[in-house]
Amino acid sequence: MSDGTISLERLTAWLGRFAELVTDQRAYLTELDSAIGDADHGANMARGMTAVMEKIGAGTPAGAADELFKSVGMTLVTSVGGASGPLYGTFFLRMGMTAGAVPSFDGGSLGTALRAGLEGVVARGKAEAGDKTMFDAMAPALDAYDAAISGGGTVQDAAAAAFAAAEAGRDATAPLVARKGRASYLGERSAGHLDPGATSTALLFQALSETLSGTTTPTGG
Amino acid sequence: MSDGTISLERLTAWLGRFAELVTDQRAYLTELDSAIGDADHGANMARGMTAVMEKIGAGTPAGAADELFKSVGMTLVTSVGGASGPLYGTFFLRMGMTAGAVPSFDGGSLGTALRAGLEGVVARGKAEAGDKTMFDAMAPALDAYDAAISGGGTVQDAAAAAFAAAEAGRDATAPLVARKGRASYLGERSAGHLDPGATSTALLFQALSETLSGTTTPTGG
Amino acid sequence: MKKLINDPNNVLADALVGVAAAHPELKVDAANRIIYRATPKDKGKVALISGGGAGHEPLHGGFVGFGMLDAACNGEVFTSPTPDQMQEATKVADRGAGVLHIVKNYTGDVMNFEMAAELAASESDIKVETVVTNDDVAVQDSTWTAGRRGVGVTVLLEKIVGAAAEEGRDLAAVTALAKKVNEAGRSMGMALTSCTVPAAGKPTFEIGDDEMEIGVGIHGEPGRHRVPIAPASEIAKQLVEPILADFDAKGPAIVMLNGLGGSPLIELYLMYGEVAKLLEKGGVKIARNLVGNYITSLDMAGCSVTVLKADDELLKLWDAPVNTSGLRWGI
Amino acid sequence: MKKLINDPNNVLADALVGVAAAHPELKVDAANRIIYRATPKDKGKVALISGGGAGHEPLHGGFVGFGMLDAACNGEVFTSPTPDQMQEATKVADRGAGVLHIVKNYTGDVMNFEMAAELAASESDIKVETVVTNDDVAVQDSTWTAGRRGVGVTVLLEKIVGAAAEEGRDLAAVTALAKKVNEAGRSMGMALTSCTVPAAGKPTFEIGDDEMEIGVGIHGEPGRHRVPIAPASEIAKQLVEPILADFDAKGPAIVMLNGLGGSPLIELYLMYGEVAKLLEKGGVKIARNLVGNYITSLDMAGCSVTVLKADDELLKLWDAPVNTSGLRWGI
Ligand SMILES: Nc1ncnc2c1ncn2[C@@H]1O[C@H](COP(=O)(O)OP(=O)(O)O)[C@@H](O)[C@H]1O
Ligand SMILES: Nc1ncnc2c1ncn2[C@@H]1O[C@H](COP(=O)(O)OP(=O)(O)O)[C@@H](O)[C@H]1O
Ligand SMILES: [Mg+2]
Ligand SMILES: [Mg+2]
Ligand SMILES: [Mg+2]
Ligand SMILES: [Mg+2]
Repeated sequence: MSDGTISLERLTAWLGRFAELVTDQRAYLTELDSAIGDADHGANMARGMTAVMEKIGAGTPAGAADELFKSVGMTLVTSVGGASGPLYGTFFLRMGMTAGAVPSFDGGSLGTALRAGLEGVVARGKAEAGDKTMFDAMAPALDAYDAAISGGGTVQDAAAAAFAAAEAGRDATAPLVARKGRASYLGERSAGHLDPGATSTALLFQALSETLSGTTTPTGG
Repeated sequence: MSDGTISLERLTAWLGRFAELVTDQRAYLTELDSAIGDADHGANMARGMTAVMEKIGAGTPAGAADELFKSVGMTLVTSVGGASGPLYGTFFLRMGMTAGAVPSFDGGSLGTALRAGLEGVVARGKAEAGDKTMFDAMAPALDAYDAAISGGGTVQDAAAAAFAAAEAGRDATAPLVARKGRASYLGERSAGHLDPGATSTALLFQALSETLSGTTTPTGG
Repeated sequence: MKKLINDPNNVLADALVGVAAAHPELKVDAANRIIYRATPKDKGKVALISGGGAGHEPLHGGFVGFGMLDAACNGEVFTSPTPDQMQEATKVADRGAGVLHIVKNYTGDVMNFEMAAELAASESDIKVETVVTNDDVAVQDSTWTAGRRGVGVTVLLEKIVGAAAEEGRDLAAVTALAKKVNEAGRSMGMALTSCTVPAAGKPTFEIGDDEMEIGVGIHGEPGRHRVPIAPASEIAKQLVEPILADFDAKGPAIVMLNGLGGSPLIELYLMYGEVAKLLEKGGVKIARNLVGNYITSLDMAGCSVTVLKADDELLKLWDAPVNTSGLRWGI
Repeated sequence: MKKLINDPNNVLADALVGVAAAHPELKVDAANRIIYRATPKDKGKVALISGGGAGHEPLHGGFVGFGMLDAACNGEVFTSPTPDQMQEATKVADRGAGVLHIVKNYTGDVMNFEMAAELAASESDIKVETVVTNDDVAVQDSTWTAGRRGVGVTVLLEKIVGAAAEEGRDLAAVTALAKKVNEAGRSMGMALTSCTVPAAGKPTFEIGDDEMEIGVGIHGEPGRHRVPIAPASEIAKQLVEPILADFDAKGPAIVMLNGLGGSPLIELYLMYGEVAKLLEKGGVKIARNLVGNYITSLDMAGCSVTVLKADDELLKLWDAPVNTSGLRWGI
């Protein structure tokens, strides 16, 4: 079985790739938010992740995972605002709180941290499955991740599965009538549109999968 | 030669026809005023002449020309506003003041009254030839009218000549750079557009010609 | 997109430069995007802060001053400000008697203000209370939504509760009054056009020349339904009826006919005439009124109606002196 | 055309119904389309009246009240009122010390006010003086034009001269002051969009998404030239430079950044920041300022800048109490 160590550099690369993706798709995310929200999700995510990369790029790199993710979370909380700021912010803050002062993750500890992040999102936003929020991409992604790991899969398999599940969850938000966030004001009119936050969450797992699949995982006896 | 008596009824018919014409061409007059003014000349003229026809239609008809035209002028002054209100209002007021308490006009006295009206417009607005105003249709119209009368023409001939000259004068305003009224604010940009007031003045003489040509003029030895 | 701006992503920061230049009576903390009184209120009085995304001007910065807010936090256009800004504003505003956070009911605003209150509790000993406004009858208040939006009543609440704070009432009393005002108010809005978020660069929604949106909020989101454009008298019906259907509005009230930013004052007065007629018919006795742009949605053409049932206490507080750039009288 | 109106030909009358409903402190004479103070000023004081076409709100009706106008005459949209209205307003306003007519320099306004003054002279013994404002530097003041348009300075003049009248200065002194104010003021405006005259039903001029008009007035007339749309900092240059080139503006001044009706307040503050920077660079010491919609052009998006050189006398009169729906302080 692979040891699948995920170094801080690799985790930083994940964040960097997520920053790239939300910046590239900024207009698309705002487009989605125009249909059922207030046309700022793209700007919010791009502003937030740009601030994050500036923050963790500056000064001495974080010595441990808890430090890294707490500063990511705090930066999002203080630079984004809106609904996505506290939610993504809390996601990374909780990841950091759970991670402990470790120099790296393995498949299991990454899963534990991600799960804590999801719980933070739920604690903050009270979203349930089918409310048409980022939860609907995030929860299935983590279930798929855990299943892959406990099935003996590599972190690459797990991340790929999470990404696939996140995209499926994102697509499944289209027919839903929103029950949380701005989109809920539209009632029936919110159906027929992808949820912007679920879409940015799919990008988060796309970034994870792409970054980890770049890892070479030595196999040993 | 024809006696060419122009009764009060006929004069009232002239005003009625003018009211019809400005109402029919209201949108066109406003269109012209949009290009070099403030998009209200059609509304102003239609409002004013509608008020005029209500006024002279109501109560006992005027017993003499002075009474008729003074009330037309006053009604325009008090119902139109803008530049065209005082100008057309003064035009008819002066016609009334000059007319005297006569029961009808002939070609000569009508010409005298119209000339007094033009002088009123000049006294009020200080327009000169080529300023790109209603003056540029009115002045040539009256010159043509007087020439026809002094050449022994009928009032019908004179009115037809006035109408033709008014239209020529109106068309000649197109290339002019305005020196009076709102259009003057545009400087060179005012060139290439017909003047709205010159256009409504051409309608005034169209109405006169059409109404008078309706008269049967008995010829006698 | 046609706007009087520089970089579309820098609109708030650039606008705050103008606010600072225009209002010596206000202080602008550019780093924290906070507007606060140059001369704070007396020690021992409760402070009021509010905040929200930009694009609703004069709300909230235009209501900072004697008799209304002590500080306002500004987020990016239509984006709630962040907890650190709110915490900073709380510290700046506090005069030792605690701070009321006035929050419009939007998920983002509520979550960020929650985090700010948590920060205040953990990092300082400033007493913080919160009132969440939710007066928009266009939204069904059910577990199926994020609840009603906070709109017009927020303006009236900031004025009335601000007056109570100047009187020296304590935090509990000020908070209770704020909740009472919120419960006594209802609003309904409509739009003739979309607005254009600068960073988005185009109208948030497409709408035909012969259509209008009924039941819009203040963030350019589409309303509850789209209908053919109608005369002002009919539009007034579509705004007033849902309000009167939602609560018993009979009796004295403060009524606001609010413009959403792109509708000229002559139209707002015309609408007020129609709305006042219908409200009086419905038994509302209009004791005070406001007509103008008070809580806007960038350049959106349209308007909203707010009806606040007002007893003598509220009217007395309404009439009390206020000195802000957005509302000023008695001073 | 998307407007909050009923019959497009009845906008003024319908709007006056709303004004009457909203402002118990004002009287509205619907027949004569006059707005005047419910409580007239003291006998023996000079009265100020103004008037003009509708579509410039709050000008002029919004400036009727203590410290500013005594009465305002309303014409149809963009159409000067008529002499009989002005004569009626003159009678209503006169308190025995004479009446100053404040007239914006447009051919129609000037001619109608002239006829009104003639009426007053012939039909009454009310002393009438007239000041004609002409502050728009976009128009060359030459025998080749009807002269400069009266725009922003009209607002500042009504405030300052209104204060002098409340002080009890006589008609000659009030008139002289009015002329002094007009001569000390300059304005320049620009438009991002046309406006739509209700009775016309469509925009007065067509303009591309990437174009703007520089040197517009307040009647939707095209400006002096059309240029590519530019950032606020560049627009500010195009407004400020012609003003500074037209007169020596160095020294203390009152500056107004005025919205034309369709531009939201956040953009006006942003523009004010840019304009203030350039003016200060040009030696103007901004002693007082106004930012907002004060003299508008229906729903036109755009703004204008007015610079009024102000000595201590003008500043003192500017700061004097004023109590109107459009401007209120010190009261
Ligand atoms: N209560 C909630 N729980 C989880 N996610 C939420 C909640 N409310 C909103 N969201 C997510 O936030 C997204 C909107 O984010 P954004 O547009 O940046 O903030 P705002 O709605 O304040 O403008 C939505 O698409 C949704 O996925
Ligand atoms: N000084 C003047 N002398 C004669 N005619 C004038 C003068 N100024 C303007 N006009 C006429 O008035 C017309 C505009 O009338 P109208 O649009 O009704 O009034 P306003 O210009 O006040 O909107 C112009 O087309 C022009 O013919
Ligand atoms: Mg959003
Ligand atoms: Mg005109
Ligand atoms: Mg938002
Ligand atoms: Mg006009």
